[in-house]
Amino acid sequence: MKLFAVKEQESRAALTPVSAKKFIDKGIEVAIESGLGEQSSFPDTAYTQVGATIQSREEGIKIADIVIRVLAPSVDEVSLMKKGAWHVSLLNPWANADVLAALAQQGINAVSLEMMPRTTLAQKMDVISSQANLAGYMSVVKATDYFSGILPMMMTPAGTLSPAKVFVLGIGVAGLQAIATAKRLGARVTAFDVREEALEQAESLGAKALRIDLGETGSTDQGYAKQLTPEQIAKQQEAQAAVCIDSDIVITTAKVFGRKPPILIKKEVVAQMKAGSVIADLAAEGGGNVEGVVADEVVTTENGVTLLGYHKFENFVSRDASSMFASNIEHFFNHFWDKETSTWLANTQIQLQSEEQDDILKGCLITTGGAIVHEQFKA
Amino acid sequence: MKLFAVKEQESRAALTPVSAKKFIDKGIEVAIESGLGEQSSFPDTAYTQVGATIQSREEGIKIADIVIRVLAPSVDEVSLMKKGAWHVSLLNPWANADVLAALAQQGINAVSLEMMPRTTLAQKMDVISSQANLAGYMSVVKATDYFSGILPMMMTPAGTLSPAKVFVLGIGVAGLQAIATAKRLGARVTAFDVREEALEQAESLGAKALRIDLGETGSTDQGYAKQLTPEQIAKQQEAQAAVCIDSDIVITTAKVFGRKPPILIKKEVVAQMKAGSVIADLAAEGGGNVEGVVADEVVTTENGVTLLGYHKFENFVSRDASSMFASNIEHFFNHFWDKETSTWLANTQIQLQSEEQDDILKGCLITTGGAIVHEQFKA
Amino acid sequence: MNQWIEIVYVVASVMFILGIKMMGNADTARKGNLLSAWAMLLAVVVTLWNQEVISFGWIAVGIFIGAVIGVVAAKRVALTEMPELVALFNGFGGLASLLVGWAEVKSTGNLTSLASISILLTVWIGSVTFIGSKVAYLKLSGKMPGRSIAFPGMKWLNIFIALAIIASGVIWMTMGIGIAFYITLGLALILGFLAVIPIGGGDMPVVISLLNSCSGLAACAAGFVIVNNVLIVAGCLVGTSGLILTVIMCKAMNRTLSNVLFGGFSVASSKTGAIVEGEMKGITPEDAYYVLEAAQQVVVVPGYGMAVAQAQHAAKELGEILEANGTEVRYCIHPVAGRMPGHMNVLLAEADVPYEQLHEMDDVNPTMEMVDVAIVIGANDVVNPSAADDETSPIYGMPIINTHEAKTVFVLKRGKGAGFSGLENSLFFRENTRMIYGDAKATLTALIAAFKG
Amino acid sequence: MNQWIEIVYVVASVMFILGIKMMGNADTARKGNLLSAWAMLLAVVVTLWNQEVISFGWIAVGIFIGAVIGVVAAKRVALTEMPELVALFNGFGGLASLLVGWAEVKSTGNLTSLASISILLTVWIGSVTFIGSKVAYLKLSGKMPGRSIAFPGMKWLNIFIALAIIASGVIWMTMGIGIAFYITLGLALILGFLAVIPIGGGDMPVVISLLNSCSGLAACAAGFVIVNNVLIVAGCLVGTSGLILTVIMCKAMNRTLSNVLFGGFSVASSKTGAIVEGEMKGITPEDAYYVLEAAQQVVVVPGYGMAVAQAQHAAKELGEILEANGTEVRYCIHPVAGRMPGHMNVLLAEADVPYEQLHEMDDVNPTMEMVDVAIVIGANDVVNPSAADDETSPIYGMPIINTHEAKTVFVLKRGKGAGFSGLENSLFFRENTRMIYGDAKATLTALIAAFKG
Amino acid sequence: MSIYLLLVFTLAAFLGFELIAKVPSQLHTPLMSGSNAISGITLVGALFATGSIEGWGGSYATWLGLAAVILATINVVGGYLVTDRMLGMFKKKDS
Amino acid sequence: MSIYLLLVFTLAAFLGFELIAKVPSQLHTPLMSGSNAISGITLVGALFATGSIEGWGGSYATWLGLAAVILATINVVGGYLVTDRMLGMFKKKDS
Ligand SMILES: NC(=O)c1ccc[n+]([C@@H]2O[C@H](COP(=O)([O-])OP(=O)(O)OC[C@H]3O[C@@H](n4cnc5c(N)ncnc54)[C@H](OP(=O)(O)O)[C@@H]3O)[C@@H](O)[C@H]2O)c1
Ligand SMILES: NC(=O)c1ccc[n+]([C@@H]2O[C@H](COP(=O)([O-])OP(=O)(O)OC[C@H]3O[C@@H](n4cnc5c(N)ncnc54)[C@H](OP(=O)(O)O)[C@@H]3O)[C@@H](O)[C@H]2O)c1
Ligand SMILES: NC(=O)c1ccc[n+]([C@@H]2O[C@H](COP(=O)([O-])OP(=O)(O)OC[C@H]3O[C@@H](n4cnc5c(N)ncnc54)[C@H](O)[C@@H]3O)[C@@H](O)[C@H]2O)c1
Ligand SMILES: NC(=O)c1ccc[n+]([C@@H]2O[C@H](COP(=O)([O-])OP(=O)(O)OC[C@H]3O[C@@H](n4cnc5c(N)ncnc54)[C@H](O)[C@@H]3O)[C@@H](O)[C@H]2O)c1
Repeated sequence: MKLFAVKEQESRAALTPVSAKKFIDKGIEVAIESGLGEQSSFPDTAYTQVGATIQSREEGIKIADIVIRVLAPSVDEVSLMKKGAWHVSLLNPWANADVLAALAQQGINAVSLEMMPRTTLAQKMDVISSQANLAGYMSVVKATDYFSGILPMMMTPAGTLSPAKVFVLGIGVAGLQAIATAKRLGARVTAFDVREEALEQAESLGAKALRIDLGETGSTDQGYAKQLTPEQIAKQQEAQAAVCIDSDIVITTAKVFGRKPPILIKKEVVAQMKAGSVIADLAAEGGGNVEGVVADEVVTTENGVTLLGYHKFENFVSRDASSMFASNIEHFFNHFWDKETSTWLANTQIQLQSEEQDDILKGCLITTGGAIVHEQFKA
Repeated sequence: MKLFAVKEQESRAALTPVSAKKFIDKGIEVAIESGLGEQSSFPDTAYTQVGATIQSREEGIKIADIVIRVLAPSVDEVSLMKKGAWHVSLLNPWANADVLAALAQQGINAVSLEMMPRTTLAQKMDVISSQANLAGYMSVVKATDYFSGILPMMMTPAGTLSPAKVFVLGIGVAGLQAIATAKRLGARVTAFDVREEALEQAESLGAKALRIDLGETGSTDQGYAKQLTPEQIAKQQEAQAAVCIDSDIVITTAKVFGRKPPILIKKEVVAQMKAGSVIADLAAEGGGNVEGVVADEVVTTENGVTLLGYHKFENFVSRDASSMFASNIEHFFNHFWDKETSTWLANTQIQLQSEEQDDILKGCLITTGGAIVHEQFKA
Repeated sequence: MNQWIEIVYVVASVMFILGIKMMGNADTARKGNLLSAWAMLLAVVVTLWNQEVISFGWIAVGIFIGAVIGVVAAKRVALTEMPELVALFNGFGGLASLLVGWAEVKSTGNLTSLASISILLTVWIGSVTFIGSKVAYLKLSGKMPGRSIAFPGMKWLNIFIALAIIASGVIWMTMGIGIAFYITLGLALILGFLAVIPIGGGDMPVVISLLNSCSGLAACAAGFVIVNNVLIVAGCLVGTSGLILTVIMCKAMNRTLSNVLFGGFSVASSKTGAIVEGEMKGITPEDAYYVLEAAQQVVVVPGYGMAVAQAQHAAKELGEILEANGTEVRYCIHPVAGRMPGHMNVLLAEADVPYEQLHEMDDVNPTMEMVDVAIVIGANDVVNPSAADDETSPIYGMPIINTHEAKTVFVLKRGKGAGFSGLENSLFFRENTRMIYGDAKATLTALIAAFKG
Repeated sequence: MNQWIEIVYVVASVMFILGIKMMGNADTARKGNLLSAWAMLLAVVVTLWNQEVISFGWIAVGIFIGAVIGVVAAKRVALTEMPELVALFNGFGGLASLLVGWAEVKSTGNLTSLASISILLTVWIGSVTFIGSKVAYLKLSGKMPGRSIAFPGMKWLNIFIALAIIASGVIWMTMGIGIAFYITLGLALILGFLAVIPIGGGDMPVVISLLNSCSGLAACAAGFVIVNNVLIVAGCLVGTSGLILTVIMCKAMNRTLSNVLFGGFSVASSKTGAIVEGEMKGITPEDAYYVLEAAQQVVVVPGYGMAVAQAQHAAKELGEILEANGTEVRYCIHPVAGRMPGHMNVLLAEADVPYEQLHEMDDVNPTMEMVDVAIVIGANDVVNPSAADDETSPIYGMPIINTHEAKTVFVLKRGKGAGFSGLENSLFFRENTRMIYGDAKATLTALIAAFKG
Repeated sequence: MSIYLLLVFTLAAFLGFELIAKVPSQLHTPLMSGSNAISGITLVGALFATGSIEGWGGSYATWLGLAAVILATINVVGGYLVTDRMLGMFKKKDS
Repeated sequence: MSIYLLLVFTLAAFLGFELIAKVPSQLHTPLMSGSNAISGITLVGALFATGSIEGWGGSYATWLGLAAVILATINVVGGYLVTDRMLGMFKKKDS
């Protein structure tokens, strides 16, 4: 069995020397595109040392039984693949209908990692979680860097600096890690989420939870948040605005699965914030939770507020982000690995009736046998 | 009495609205150069609101009894000043002989803030300490930002990330704050200093102290470190090299008062460090503790180590740095302020015999009565 | 003259009191033992001055023989055999009391009813102590099988014998029929035997402690027989403090006294091995303290509940106290514990738990059977054995921390709340699991308080 | 018949024991008091069955009068006057014992020597208790000046009277001269008066507690007089537990018993006011506990020593315990404490001390006189009063935290080490300062242990 | 006989010492007051003194006894009531 | 008389309960062993039984007493020695 890891246009890699070795130890032939780990502190030599070979992208894709990478492939790349081969990566399936079609057409078994079910068992394969975690950490580091003051309290001979106030909006995995990191640095953290249990989770990290009575809300059975009604949003924004204006650093993380993220902070609110304060928007990619944020850019408003719209905060810690991503993929692979026979059972799994299929595979398999099979994306 | 604050070519200001108000409340006329606090999140309006006026630089310097600023003035600016006026700022007296001469010639009472004695009593006027403190904090934030991994330990479904290893060289004020900040972020911190008591201080913040037997060392009676012998340096560097190579982030802070900072980390050592690791050199301005560091630049070595040579890390937290700087100057002023008569006694103080003079003034007054009076800089 | 003897007895009693008190503290224990030895010497010597004691020949012989045997046995015994030696000595003490009572019967013609009752108690308690200790000795030294020996109907037989003992005692007392005395004595011996054989070897230390308490009571009863204060005081002190000690020892084994004493019967009657599903058994922090105090190896498993309770500082403190007590403490962190990756790390780092004490699941699991106590602080899913043994469970296949393999598991949670995945947790129903209900922080604080008490 | 009375006495004694034990715990105190009241009723009622008690008329009258007065006084008294009422009651108890002893002298012709000694003890202790309590009552209620009243030579006078008391007692006992009995009684009353008047009003609670212990002993002595167990047991229990309580109360005031009792004399003889330089006075964590336990307001002042000892977690925990005990705790941080700006903030944040509890020097200093205890944890220069009052000091003019103005200061440090600036610290020599030597973390842990004990 | 009294005294003394360990400071006054009431046990002695002579007539000893009964009763009744009041307030304050 | 014995017994029982509070688990065995030695106080009783008849001759009771003396002495002497040995080791282990 042959595995090929494609070099990405961004700083993360889907395979690290450590995970490569684990595949190789199972008897898999591993090949990588040259420069795969360059930006995440893993030189090619580190891979070859553990027994991986270097191949051109084209060649690698052609002969591989499993292609792994971080982002979705191009349609051209899909067309190079063997029929019946596996493709494991993030696919952004809501935006990449053409790629899904190509994958189906080519007869590829394509796994979309963002569709990984949010169950306890699947957690070790869940890249959305593992990357959001790092993004949450890094959002605070970046905001701290841009902030014109310090986070911790200091009672010094030259006067007392009060702790910075940090406001975290959206307490998913990223929000939690943002809370933890800001707390560590000594900030006073307030957090908000529409889900009641998320507020408790914020408190479990020592943050103050902002409780706004919004009436009925909820999350999908996958653990992702539902979209709110307009009235709810208005009510929520009013309460948030007050906290925002009082804060030095604001972190927003509210993505809604497969849709445009809600606007949580309006221009007017940003305009009332103090000079030198910072907003990091982790949803900037999809349009942002903050009005005025520009994806992948750092903008400073007239009143001196810095808006961080980085696409993927996790890319700033590329080494660890890659390690986690690669480890998630490896766990996914292991899930179907039969130790006794040293065979990969995923191929047999997909032959099964839907009811008998593994829940995890059912959740994230998009195309197989020449068709799009995932409920959500079936045409 | 008139006080004028000059806008600097850097992001800090020597006067903040808060400190301006305190001067004004004492009956001092305060004027500022327009844009004084622009880069440290204090707009001009904030100053005028508390009663300060805006004046051009030239005009302001001409009429002021006290000129305050962050850095040394130019010779031209000195020539504008009133005879007998005070000039309070950092002067970098070792490098600015011409400015000292000009100050003396013009008959200015020039105070060099870097010469503030390191006594308990003078601590609230000590800008070197207050700024080093912020620099130490910021050096860790910057290094964390550039580091390709995360600092804290995380045991996650996708594997365990061990805590990053941080090595702090030179445990002065900046080094201590760097230790504290890195510890807060969850790193494992090792620290080294030639002074034994500094090692105990590092331990008091939870760091591991690297103890190398160097024989006789010491510090001047002012609390600054003495220069080491060549053998001592060799021995020390050997032991440090091992720790450096093992570290993810290295912070060096060893300045020696008035001299070129010692080289603590050689090129060969940097070359052996891991890709993705970061060195922040707080002594870069004077030449650096690390070979290869470029003042005010970020360079990445061939083996992927990032060297941060920022001139002044504290400038990244300009708001708080300015607040502290201004507060230090204000405390200096208050030290000579007689509440009952509402007069400033510094002018009477300088008339006194050396023995009777205030220790603090004696320590930091460089020129007065048309001559350079400070022992260290007398021609 | 006799007045002074009595005063010396009072002094000896005080010394015994102080001696026992001192023996409860590690720093003074040895001195306390010495003090009580001096008290004994004093009591014995002064007794020889008593006018009733008129001949010293046999006494000298007896003391000589006893002392030689005692010294030799005590000096020779190997470290590992000390417990059985103590059992043996204890049996001798019980037998001696029995004999004193018996001798009183023989030497005194007309017994008051108080004396008669006292004699009966002395004989009964003495017999049980003697035989019980003897059996304990045999079991411990391996001369008799250590396992529980029992047969159906044993319980009823015991009850019958107990009634018979009382009956024959009453007959002897009221009607003065001599043979009844020997019958009651014999039956008491048999009862002592039957009471101890069903108890397993592992529980013997507790049994010895209880028998020790009994031998104290026997001495006390003998004191009533010969109307002697020092016997009453010293015997009674040993009787009650021994009882307390027995209870404490039971607690340290996470057992109750009745469980130890009568557990053997039930095992004998219902042989249906492995426990599958039971009930959740609660325990108080105070009782849990005794178990922890005696533990050599402890593993702490934190979970989301620790975070909710913000109990990390308390957890760290308990860990420190245990370490100071000589226990090895490890924190075992499950990768999905909490609600975000690294949740537990953040908290434990905040509480300053040393990096070296944090362990991954895979390091700890293989050693779990050696662990005396696993303390599960607000974790649930990550210690759910269904993940390992119940194929129908939605988390089947997830590696868990095998706390259920530890000798004892303490689970700290507020109530019967489920974990994130909403599953019932079979760990909570296991035989070796004890629930400590309440907010984790409050519970830990109570445990710490128990240690510092 | 009498046998059963004695048994009831034993039961009553047991109830007293349990009652006192329960009164030592806040949860059971009220029940304990009730239990002991029942015991008293039992003892009194059963006494009336005694064959020696043959006439009930006067008894009924006496009990009626006493009960009415007692009920009315207890119901009417204002909250603030309770302590003096207790003193008054206590005096009555002492007087009653005295009278019992006296009555025995009158009613019994031939006294055994034990009885005589017991009577003398009853009379002596009873007199001192009575008069002492009376004086305490008068002082507390303001009917007599609360301050210490003393005159030179008082000590010698007291010693002389004490000897005279013993002498006259011995004369009465050995020669049976009736007048000597009244002399010894009268002298005892005088001595009681002289012993209590030099004690200041603030120390009265301790004195009352001690006198309470005495009245117990008086009752106990009366028990020896009339050979009655329940008097001996109950009286002795009150005597000893009251003594312990007195010692505890002294500790809570950071005083010793002899200091309270005899302090008055020395003040009278040496009137050289304000203490300038004294000695550094150590205190154990256990004794410090009693003071902290009774404190309403505590300020914690951390310094570099806390950092060195890494005692921040322990400091936080002590704070929490104090708060749980109803004490208000504030942390006061001096701007230059530690070795870097914000050193204390880093540590206290690590230990999770809430932001709201951190105070700046300027906020705390004005309220310092209201503070019961200032705990200085490894700080030195920042609490050195020389900065405020010694112009020659190199740190003269630096604002400090005015811990020396607090009622009591505890300084936690390892030894006599100086601070950063190398200066001697006059705080350590002040009258209201106590040093708790040892590593700050160990000391704090010991304090915490004392609380949890 | 007297030896028994001594022994009883000794044991009771030890018990007294052991019983009171660490009493919270709020309980100091109630405990003192409560044990003060117990010390009124001398009432039992007073009963003997008063009741040992028949009828209403009374000797010197009876009068002493009567005074003792009155005083001891005040101590007992008042003592228990005051203690109970104190402890009652204490409860309220806490909850 | 018997009442006194009862009272003494009761007080001693309470004392016994109060004395042993929280004993560290390492001390369980020594404490048990040490108090076992104390229970050999029955030796005093045995002395009475053995020594109450003059000379070397002996009644039934004397023989019983003699046996009791031997056994109780073993218990006392052996008990104290073993306890001391245990506590001695304990010390060493600790330091
Ligand atoms: N790590 C992650 O990234 C992540 C993210 C999302 C979800 N998850 C999931 O979360 C679960 C983690 O497992 P876990 O064992 O840590 O937690 P858990 O299974 O959720 O169990 C937490 C337990 O703590 C108890 N508890 C709550 N508050 C408490 C308090 N104040 N004091 C004492 N006990 C308290 C609860 O029982 P009572 O209510 O009876 O007290 C509950 O049974 C896994 O299923 C995992 O998949 C993990
Ligand atoms: N904050 C800053 O930025 C900064 C920077 C440099 C210097 N300073 C100077 O440092 C001083 C700070 O004052 P401070 O009151 O915090 O500290 P300090 O005056 O230096 O006193 C510290 C005290 O802690 C005690 N100590 C040390 N280790 C201990 C331990 N393990 N357990 C208990 N006690 C211990 C020492 O006494 P023993 O040895 O007897 O135990 C010593 O007296 C000021 O003079 C200030 O000017 C401050
Ligand atoms: N079962 C598992 O093992 C597992 C693994 C990972 C995550 N999860 C759970 O899944 C959930 C979602 O995590 P995520 O990080 O992917 O979330 P996400 O990225 O989908 O959303 C981030 C957060 O934003 C919140 N949000 C959405 N709209 C908002 C609005 N208008 N205002 C404020 N907040 C808003 C959401 O409630 C969510 O908490 C969490 O509860 C997490 O604990 C479970
Ligand atoms: N009295 C006061 O209140 C006060 C105020 C501020 C600072 N201080 C003290 O002054 C001292 C110096 O502080 P600073 O921050 O200005 O120091 P600095 O900037 O002069 O030097 C930084 C540190 O580098 C160390 N160093 C020098 N050469 C070195 C070498 N070759 N290798 C390793 N380390 C080397 C020095 O010992 C010093 O600790 C500290 O002890 C500080 O606590 C005292």
